[in-house]
Amino acid sequence: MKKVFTRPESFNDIPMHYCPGCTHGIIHRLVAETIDELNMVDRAIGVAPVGCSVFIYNYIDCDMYQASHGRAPAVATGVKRVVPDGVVFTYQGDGDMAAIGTAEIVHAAARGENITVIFVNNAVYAMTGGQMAPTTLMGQKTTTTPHGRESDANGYPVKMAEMLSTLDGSSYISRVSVHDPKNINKAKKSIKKAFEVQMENKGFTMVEVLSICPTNWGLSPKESVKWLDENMIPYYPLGEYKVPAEV
Amino acid sequence: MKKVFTRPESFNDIPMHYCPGCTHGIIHRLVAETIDELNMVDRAIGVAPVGCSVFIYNYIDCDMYQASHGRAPAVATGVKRVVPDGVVFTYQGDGDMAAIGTAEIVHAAARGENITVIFVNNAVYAMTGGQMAPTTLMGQKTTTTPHGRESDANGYPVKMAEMLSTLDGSSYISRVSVHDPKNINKAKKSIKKAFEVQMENKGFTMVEVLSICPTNWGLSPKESVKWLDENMIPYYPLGEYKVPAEV
Amino acid sequence: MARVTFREERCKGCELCTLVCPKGLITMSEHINSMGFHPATITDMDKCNGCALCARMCPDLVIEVERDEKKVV
Amino acid sequence: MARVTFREERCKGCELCTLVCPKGLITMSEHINSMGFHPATITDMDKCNGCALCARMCPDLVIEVERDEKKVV
Amino acid sequence: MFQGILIAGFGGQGVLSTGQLLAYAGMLEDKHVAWIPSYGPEMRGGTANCGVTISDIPISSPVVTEPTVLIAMNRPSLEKFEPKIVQDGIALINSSLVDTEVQRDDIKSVYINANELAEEIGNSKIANNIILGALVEMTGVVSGESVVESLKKVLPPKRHNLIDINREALEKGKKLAEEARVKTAM
Amino acid sequence: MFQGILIAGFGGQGVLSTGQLLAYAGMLEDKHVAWIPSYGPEMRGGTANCGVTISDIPISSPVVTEPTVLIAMNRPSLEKFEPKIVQDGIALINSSLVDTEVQRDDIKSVYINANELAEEIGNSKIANNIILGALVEMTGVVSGESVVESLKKVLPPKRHNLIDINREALEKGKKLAEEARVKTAM
Amino acid sequence: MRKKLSKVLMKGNEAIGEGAVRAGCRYFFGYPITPQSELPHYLAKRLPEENGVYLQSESETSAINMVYGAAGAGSRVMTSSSGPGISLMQEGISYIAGAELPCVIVNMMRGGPGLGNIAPAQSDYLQAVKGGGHGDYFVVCIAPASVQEIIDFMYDAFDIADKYFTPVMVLADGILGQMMEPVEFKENQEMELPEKPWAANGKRGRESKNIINSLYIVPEDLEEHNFKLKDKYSIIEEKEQRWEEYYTEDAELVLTAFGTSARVCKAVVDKARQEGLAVGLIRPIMVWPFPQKAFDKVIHSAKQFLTVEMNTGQMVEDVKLAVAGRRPVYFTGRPGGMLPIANDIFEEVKKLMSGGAE
Amino acid sequence: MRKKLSKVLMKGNEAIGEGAVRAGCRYFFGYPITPQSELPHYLAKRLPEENGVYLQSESETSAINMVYGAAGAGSRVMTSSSGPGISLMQEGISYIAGAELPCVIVNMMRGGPGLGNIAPAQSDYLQAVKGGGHGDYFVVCIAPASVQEIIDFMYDAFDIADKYFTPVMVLADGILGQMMEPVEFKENQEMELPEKPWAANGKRGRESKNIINSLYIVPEDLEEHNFKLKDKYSIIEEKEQRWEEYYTEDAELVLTAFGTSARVCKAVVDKARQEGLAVGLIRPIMVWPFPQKAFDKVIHSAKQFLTVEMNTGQMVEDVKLAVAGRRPVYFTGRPGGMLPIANDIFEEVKKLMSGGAE
Ligand SMILES: Cc1ncc(C[n+]2csc(CCOP(=O)(O)OP(=O)(O)O)c2C)c(N)n1
Ligand SMILES: Cc1ncc(C[n+]2csc(CCOP(=O)(O)OP(=O)(O)O)c2C)c(N)n1
Ligand code: SF4
Ligand code: SF4
Ligand code: SF4
Ligand code: SF4
Repeated sequence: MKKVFTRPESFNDIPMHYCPGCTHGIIHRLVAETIDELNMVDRAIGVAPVGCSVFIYNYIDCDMYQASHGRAPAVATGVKRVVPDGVVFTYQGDGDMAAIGTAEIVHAAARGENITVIFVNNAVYAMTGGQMAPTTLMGQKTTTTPHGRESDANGYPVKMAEMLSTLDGSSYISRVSVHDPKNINKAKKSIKKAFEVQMENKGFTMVEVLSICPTNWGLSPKESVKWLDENMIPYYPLGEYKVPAEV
Repeated sequence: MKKVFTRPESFNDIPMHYCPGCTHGIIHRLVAETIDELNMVDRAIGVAPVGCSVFIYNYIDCDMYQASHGRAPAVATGVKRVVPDGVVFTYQGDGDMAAIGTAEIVHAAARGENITVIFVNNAVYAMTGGQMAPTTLMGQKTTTTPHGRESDANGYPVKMAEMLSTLDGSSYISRVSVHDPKNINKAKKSIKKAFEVQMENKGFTMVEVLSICPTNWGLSPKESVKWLDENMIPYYPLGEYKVPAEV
Repeated sequence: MARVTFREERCKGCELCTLVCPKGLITMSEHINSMGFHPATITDMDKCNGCALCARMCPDLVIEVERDEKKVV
Repeated sequence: MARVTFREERCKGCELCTLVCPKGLITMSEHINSMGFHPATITDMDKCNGCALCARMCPDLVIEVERDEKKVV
Repeated sequence: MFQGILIAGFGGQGVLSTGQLLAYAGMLEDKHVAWIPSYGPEMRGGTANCGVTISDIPISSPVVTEPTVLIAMNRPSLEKFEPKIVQDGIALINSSLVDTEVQRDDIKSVYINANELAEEIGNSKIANNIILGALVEMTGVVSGESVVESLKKVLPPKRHNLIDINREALEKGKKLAEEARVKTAM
Repeated sequence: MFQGILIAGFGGQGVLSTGQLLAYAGMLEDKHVAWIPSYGPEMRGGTANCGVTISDIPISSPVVTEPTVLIAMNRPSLEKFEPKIVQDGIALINSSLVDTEVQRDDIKSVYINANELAEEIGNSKIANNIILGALVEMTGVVSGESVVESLKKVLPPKRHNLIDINREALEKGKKLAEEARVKTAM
Repeated sequence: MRKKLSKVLMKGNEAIGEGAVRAGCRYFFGYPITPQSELPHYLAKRLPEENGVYLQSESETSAINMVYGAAGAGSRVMTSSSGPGISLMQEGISYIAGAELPCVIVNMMRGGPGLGNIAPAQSDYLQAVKGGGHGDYFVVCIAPASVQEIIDFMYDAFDIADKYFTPVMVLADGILGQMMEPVEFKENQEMELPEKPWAANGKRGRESKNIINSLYIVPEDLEEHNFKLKDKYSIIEEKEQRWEEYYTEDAELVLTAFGTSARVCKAVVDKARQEGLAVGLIRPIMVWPFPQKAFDKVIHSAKQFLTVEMNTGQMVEDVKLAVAGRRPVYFTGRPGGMLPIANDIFEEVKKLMSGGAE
Repeated sequence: MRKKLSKVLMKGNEAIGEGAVRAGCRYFFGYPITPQSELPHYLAKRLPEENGVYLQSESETSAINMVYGAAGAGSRVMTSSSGPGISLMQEGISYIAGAELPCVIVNMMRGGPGLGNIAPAQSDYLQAVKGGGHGDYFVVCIAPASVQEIIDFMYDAFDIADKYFTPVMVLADGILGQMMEPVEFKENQEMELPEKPWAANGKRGRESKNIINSLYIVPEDLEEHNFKLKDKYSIIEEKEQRWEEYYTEDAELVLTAFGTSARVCKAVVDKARQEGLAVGLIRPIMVWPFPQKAFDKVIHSAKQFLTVEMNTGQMVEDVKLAVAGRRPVYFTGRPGGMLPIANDIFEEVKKLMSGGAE
């Protein structure tokens, strides 16, 4: 018999610290699969955020940095400028990238920095206990929006893929989800494409991945994938927002 | 005879520190005229940036703050939350707002903060000696792009009006210029509209004003207005980018 | 012919795999593993077609799937 | 009838007003003011129609414009 | 009277709230109390523990580095904290999840298969309170009534229906402790 | 030999580059030199000044707080720095822009209407160098040739056509100083 | 306001929130970080009940600048963070100090440097008391050691901030934020908050406008401002030293510790006294201004000093400055989120008292 | 490389740039600020000539994190700023110290706090040497006093950074950046830069991956890391103290000053010696580690110390710690962008020497 599914080679065989059902694990795996398929584990250099996924540096078997909160794109820029033939990626949550790291991501994109950003949007600050994120949906209850997010107090959710697409330096921008196998496949393709665009030096690439956080959503993992499907996707439409000319 | 043009009442009668021909002076005056016309000098609260226009706090005769570099929207937010019936505005340069202050402006807009931002885009960091700004045009020579801005090294100019318009919290966004009397009139109208929208609590408002910097452009003021017309306007199209429903 | 293997000690009992198996073959065990979770398991291996949807859905790489060569599409 | 007055000591000699006067009435003085600039001045006040474009263009509020009431549009 | 109690296990096992319950009971009895938690970065499944100090006199240091009582809800907790228990201290072990034994013989050890017992009683979430019942019985640090009283304060009104089953759990623990005949005189 | 020279005026008057020229000339003569600028936040039109120290021995402090020579290119500069000049020091005043007089009588003062003279020579930008010529003549801190030599180094080649007119300016200043017969012996 | 409870079991982080609300604070701007998250959670619920504003900013940098705005507008306002976030606030704190605005900043310290970890520590002492930001300024710095003290000191924090126009930092180790202890609240008096005629909240008929500013472009002016600040700091140093003495009257060995370390040291003193050793404790309650007076007071009997911290040695410098070479000063500490253990310190104490140090 | 010039008149800011390039620095990330702008201007031209990278970041926060990335990738890298910008870098500096990465950070100091002004000052001493960021760490801190020293010290700065895996700060007052002095360059040897097998620049066949990190989630691990850092700092304190002595052998009054203040103090010493007064100067070249040894050396003759700074009194604390109560330590300073005036200090000196202090 032939293995039709097994752990990617560049994905270390250690238990992950995530909560049961947390889809960070799936997204990690997709990155590792891409590294395998593009045969670039020797050139890949990853930058971990501060957030639940901070320990990604332990899980993926390439050189890694742990960046300060929100600054992964700046760290990646420093790395890429020194190692122009490296394949440099960041992996960031929505607190990390869409809040404290707004300036860094906007300007990495504006510079057309040749890096790939995997942006995990789970609509909360998970690691610190489920506070409102910039991506939290209207009406969503979090530990800092006990009565649900209201526009008067907290404004409106930020659509990063849409916003970064307005910048001339961004090259490939998409939004995908990993709440079911079909979408996982699409997510994989998009992540791979982003890396390929980077390897052709076509500029800044980002894949926004909708992800669940059962723990802070106060739902079971099964309920969570449903919630994502029914609530997040309508506000955060999936698809490719920007594609370079000939890819 | 009747005075058809004189100093606005809310504009202090002291000499300004700007270079000959610098259009910061014109933009200041338009804000002061608006304050007069809307009869709000008692409610107006301004926030000065760090940049050539830092001393605006001396020139306009309402309560003022001097904010740290780039953080005027955060300061304005603090003020507005405490003084909800105040008419709060920031006045910021392109280094201040489009570089170091990117996160603050994006999130003030995303929150739909009821403030008015006067964003002076002169395509350089003027006060510190003419370095490249995020808004510097491709090919433009500055003290830090001695051979002209190149996309490989420095990426692409940021279009703030366009970018902030993608956010659900922004309400009125326009781009105007002050390089000739016709445009000055339009700029005035737009600034007034922005304040009016704020006073109706309709959310975040911003007017981007194209402005000249003869000193750091290395041109005479006369050459500068021409350069703005011929080079900046094509890249930064003038107009209203976002208008709330019934204004 | 296909085979799914569960690395029981890694399973966190999230049940996502049960959601996606087109044949509804996966259930949660009665017993708990060393982490205190009820691990997933397959009820009727014969019915499994090796589609690997379960494995692709599992966030913790608990599941490996093998399949007869000829069946590969 | 209109009158423009220049507050000479405030003029920085940028010449922007000369650019916008539809009648080309404004020129720069020979002499320098206390800041070391050649201040702007009006050559032929009679021709001035009080449009105030110069004043609106001046970044330093050097210029005040008055006009006969009846001419007000 | 002074007890420094350490309750340790996985995150999600409820060790923190069990400790709070105990501290609350101490406060109701007008004792001096302090509760200090410690946990890893994981939201679920990591290690978590808390120290509860209950004393008749003001508490100098609220930090429980040398517990008089350890409740070990899983194996790593027992391994990590067994050496720190004071002489003649007590180890209460959730044998449902701990398959090893205490090494020291200068402490008293009681094994309770709390998870199975809890499911027997009818709610897997009350495992901790079975062990808490044993602790109360063995140490007398607070009375069983105070614990029940605290439950009323700690649980939101709509969950007061759970009080009875919790009381049952505490009783069960108490009985087990009696049976184990290891009541400390204090 | 030690001179601490302060050159002060509006920004944009070229006081900083005049100071640099002087420092450069000192360096060419293998003297110890230091140049320190000071200016306000304005890019144009604010106040600006620089201190130039030229000495035969290593310079302890390069900061010119008590100048031996002051060049005042505008009125505020004279008002601000006149009191700081050392006894028997020199004040060189650009009388084109300064309409007041020096108050102290323990210093030597020379007035030069540099702007007008410069326009006479044919380039308003060389006003500073007229005054510099006077300074060189009065102090001998460097030779006139060194200043011209420095010009060649400081100006980019394509502007070497300006050297002659600058030389003329320096000569003019020298002559004025001679006429004023206030040459200091040094 | 909530009804008065005789005694409540409360987390330190929540006590900060409740204490602040009772001290008249109605505005909180902050960004989440462990180990202080219960504070924003608490205030997100609590402040709207009092018509106050809880606003989660996009970063700590932004939070401190919102505080600048809200403080300038005349409100009682607070922010809170831990190590990395406090570092990001340094520019803003410097501006607040420069503009002389009152506000309260909480640092619930964790392990550092860098991301470090989320365990309790006292690793930011030097940053807090020596001016982590640029320029000549100090921040008044209160270090509570129990949940009850947190409640009590929040009043003082806001009062001192208003009195001296200065940012006040509440410097606590993560344990204090996380721990629960019973607290009692004072009867809820109507607060009389000070008038703030300097606030920039709209002229509204005022003769002249108010400007909130830290820019003094003319060096002479900034020098004057710096000297004025320095005079203010001297007054604070004179008037606001605060400390607790614990068995110091006859102490030959004086322990010095703040916050949770001081709690542990109290246990050590208890133990030492039981064994007849003349050991005492100076617990700085204010760590800036540092309680110089406490040291001058004990120097007659004290033969040596031992500073105990949850770091690799920071406050010990201030102890040395206070002792000024008159007696030897020793240090022991546990950094990285580890806690000093009473028994270990006691061993150290015994060694020192038997003349066995270093 | 450029052709060797015997002597060049150079601005301090440009000298930093040229010195860095000659020391093998090929990467600069920074954000404009007065009074250091000539440095980025210079490097924007100069680095591309050497196939290096000059990148203007969107902020100082971003700049220091780019430095983190570039340093982690094994390059010699530098950033530069002044007061407010350095404050914004504190979190990043703490991360760099925690991850033990080598880099050079320039602080061209100006007046503070807040926006302060752009005039030269020494207002960030405490921030620089006491750890302005969070957590237990120190930054090696060099304080040049002339343009020639800048050139010479840039080599040392990068070498020390690489040797000890630590950020090194060049701490200068704005005057040093703005002033021009003639400088000589050493013959341009081929630099032998150290190997960096730990760099995270792609595995490329390496057995195991490299991780750049400052997170130690287990307190025991972070404690070990903290102690390891502390040991490193002790070694640096032992080995890298550096100072200049100026007429100290028999000095009864010892001035202490760094940077431009020290230049002014030299003039004071000259004057005093001319008048037969036994005055000397200790000029710390490294301000961290502080030159304790220099003070132990002069203590036999020194009767008193006078610290002179361009601030309201910062380094004076370190002088007091070094003198440890053995002699009185006095302070005089001009903050806000004002310069200490040789004559004023000399008056102070005369007063002190005639026993008239305070
Ligand atoms: C400067 C700084 N501020 C705040 C924190 C605390 N913090 C850690 S993770 C996090 C947010 C994580 O949320 P997100 O980026 O959405 O990732 P997630 O945990 O949801 O995957 C925060 C605020 C920090 N470590 N550093
Ligand atoms: C934190 C910080 N970084 C940098 C500076 C220096 N600085 C002052 S003004 C300025 C840029 C000004 O440019 P811009 O905002 O475009 O305004 P302009 O001067 O062109 O009107 C900078 C970088 C500062 N004061 N504070
Ligand atoms: S808290 Fe949420 S995001 Fe974090 S590991 Fe758990 S489920 Fe995943
Ligand atoms: S430098 Fe430019 S922006 Fe600044 S005052 Fe001068 S012309 Fe205006
Ligand atoms: S491989 Fe496919 S059929 Fe088999 S268990 Fe998994 S999901 Fe079900
Ligand atoms: S998806 Fe994975 S972790 Fe979740 S229950 Fe299935 S096998 Fe277990």
